[in-house]
Amino acid sequence: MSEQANRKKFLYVNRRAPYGTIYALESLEVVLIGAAFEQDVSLAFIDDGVYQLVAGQDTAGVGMKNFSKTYRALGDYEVRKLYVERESLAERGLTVEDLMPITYEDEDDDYAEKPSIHLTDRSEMARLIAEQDVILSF
Amino acid sequence: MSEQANRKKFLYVNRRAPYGTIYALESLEVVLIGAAFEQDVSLAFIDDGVYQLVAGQDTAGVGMKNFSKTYRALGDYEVRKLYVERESLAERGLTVEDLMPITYEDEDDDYAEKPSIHLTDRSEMARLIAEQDVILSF
Amino acid sequence: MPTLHTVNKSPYERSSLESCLDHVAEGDSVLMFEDAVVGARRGGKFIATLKAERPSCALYVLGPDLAARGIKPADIAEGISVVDYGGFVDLAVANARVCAWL
Amino acid sequence: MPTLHTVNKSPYERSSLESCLDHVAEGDSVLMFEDAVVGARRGGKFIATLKAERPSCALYVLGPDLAARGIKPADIAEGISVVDYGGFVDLAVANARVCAWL
Amino acid sequence: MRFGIVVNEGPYTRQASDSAYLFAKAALAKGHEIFRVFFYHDGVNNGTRFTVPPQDDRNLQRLWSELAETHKLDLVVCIAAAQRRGILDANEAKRQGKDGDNIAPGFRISGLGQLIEAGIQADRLVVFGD
Amino acid sequence: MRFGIVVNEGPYTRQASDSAYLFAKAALAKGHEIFRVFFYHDGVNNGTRFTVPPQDDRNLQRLWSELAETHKLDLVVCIAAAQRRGILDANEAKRQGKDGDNIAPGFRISGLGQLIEAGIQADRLVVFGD
Repeated sequence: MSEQANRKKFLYVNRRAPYGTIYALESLEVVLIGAAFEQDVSLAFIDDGVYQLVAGQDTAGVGMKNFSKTYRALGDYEVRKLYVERESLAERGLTVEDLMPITYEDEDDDYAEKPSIHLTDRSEMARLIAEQDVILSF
Repeated sequence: MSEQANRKKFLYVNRRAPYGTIYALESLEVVLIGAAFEQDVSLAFIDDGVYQLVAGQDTAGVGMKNFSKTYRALGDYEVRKLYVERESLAERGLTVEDLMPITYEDEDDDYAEKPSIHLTDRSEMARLIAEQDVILSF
Repeated sequence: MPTLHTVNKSPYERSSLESCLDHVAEGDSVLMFEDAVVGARRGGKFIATLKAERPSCALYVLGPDLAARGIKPADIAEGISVVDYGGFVDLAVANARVCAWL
Repeated sequence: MPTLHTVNKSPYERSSLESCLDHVAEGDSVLMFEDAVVGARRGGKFIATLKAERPSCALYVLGPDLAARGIKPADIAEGISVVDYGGFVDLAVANARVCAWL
Repeated sequence: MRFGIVVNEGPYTRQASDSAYLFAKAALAKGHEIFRVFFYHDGVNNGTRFTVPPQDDRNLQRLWSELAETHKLDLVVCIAAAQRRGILDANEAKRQGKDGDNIAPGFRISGLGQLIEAGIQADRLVVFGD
Repeated sequence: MRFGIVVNEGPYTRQASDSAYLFAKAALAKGHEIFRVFFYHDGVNNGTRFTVPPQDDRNLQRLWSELAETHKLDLVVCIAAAQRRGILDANEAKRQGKDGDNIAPGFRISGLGQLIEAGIQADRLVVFGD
């Protein structure tokens, strides 16, 4: 019970494309460090933030570090709730097939591989925000 | 003639509101220093940039330096062509009456006081851009 | 418990205010500050967006940021309340969480 | 002599691409780079804005920025040419001036 | 009530640091507590003592340092963000083989865990950025 | 052809410095000349030698310093912008009574006139910013 009392709902809101600004990368650094604190963590990808999860990112030509593989490792850090806004994808001509497959192994279900990405309507996203204790925006 | 050969048309493009970012202030610092170089200088105020010229700016509450009076001194630096986009004002609910009066003394016309602000249609603004040698954007 | 949403960029420059308004819940508050205050000016094309149908939320604008940009209280569109930094603090207290739309 | 206009922000986030397109002259070129490249993707709602009637100008997008964001050449809307940094330099040379829409 | 404050941008260029400072001052004036101010991203640039702003303008580093001293505030500069941007304390300078440091009085360099802790310990976390 | 390049943002946080660097390299590879690279606004933060970016990422300060050395580039940091943001050379440090400096090799601090001069002398001025 005392552990539960210190467990807060953290939402990381990502609204920018990667590489044009550093927010996507430094947001990921917070998420990884934060994982050690065993809070209830969710990530929201809204607006251009959906581009952070697009498959096939290749940064060789811009000379920057490609950190996109880190999203696929989030499951190992117990970060398993990635909410991607359906309307944001559609407006940009993207579908869920354009995104990296991101999964986790469910230890309560014989380590079955399950998807971490949840396609979320805008109205559900509003409800998700309304449930949080702490919202970190990037 | 040799002086003329080194005289270029410089356009400073201002598209942001003052105070939220420093670009308006630091753009003004370039314009003032640039005046000593005796180039053909124009300033364009487009989009939220029109707010840089709005009268009655009072920064006491935000604790920042109020630099708006500097625009009124531009005439003394031979900077006399301030082009304000008509459509940008209208979209924001502003009219030319909301702007500071900015004038210069015309030494070729018995030091008559003349307006530095020229209301400019979007299509004229496009022509102004097309005439420049150097465009500095802020 | 409702949410305080903060928006600090001009809606004429960025989509963040619109994105914010697309994600408010009934009873939430939205505070416009820094350059976002230009969106509150009467007669501006953004007023229609602010007034569009959605879960009803309270609209606030930060007075010191209005004054810095030469916008007088009389210039504010109807239905938007002016607060100072103390009012911003009170809004953060009165809501259960603060969501910044950066 | 025509102008090279550069836009580096996503049209989904900022108004700079739209503002740029409102100020082009016949024969100008527009280069989308950095986050602006997301505006060039086929099927995106911004393609209509890019194709809207205006003085005819050439549209370019920077390849390395597309690749970084996982956008393949096949994903680019018709009528937009992909260039690399060398092509960016060539465009700056071929036009009389460069106007950055920041 | 107990606040946590996050500052994501450097001084002067964008208003975030000004807004955060005035928010912090107003919160303290109302008797609230500030658990921590965390400087992340370009926000770490608020913590250099090398700035010399014009005399007729505010000095944001000094305002923060003074507020911290008066109210015993904890001003934390993120170490990872600081390394990318060149903010060093004596310890970091030595560790990285740099020939000097630039951290301002009242600021300390620490890890991202301090941000998460602020989220856990504060009643409200308020983020100021671009 | 002779280029002038303006960099308005600091390293890492926004892509402007990366884009400007790659543009400069491409221009030089095509045999063009670069009259000057002028660092304004937060762009002055590209010129600190105190950065320690992660080893698996690019080091923008070093890339600029090396490009300047190889091609004899003139990298100018605006003095007024640098004062606000805490970028100092030994001279400025002395003049301002600061106990150290942080300017990186190959960069020099000078006035805004150098930007206007770049506009006059270059055939094309290209601005990279936010």
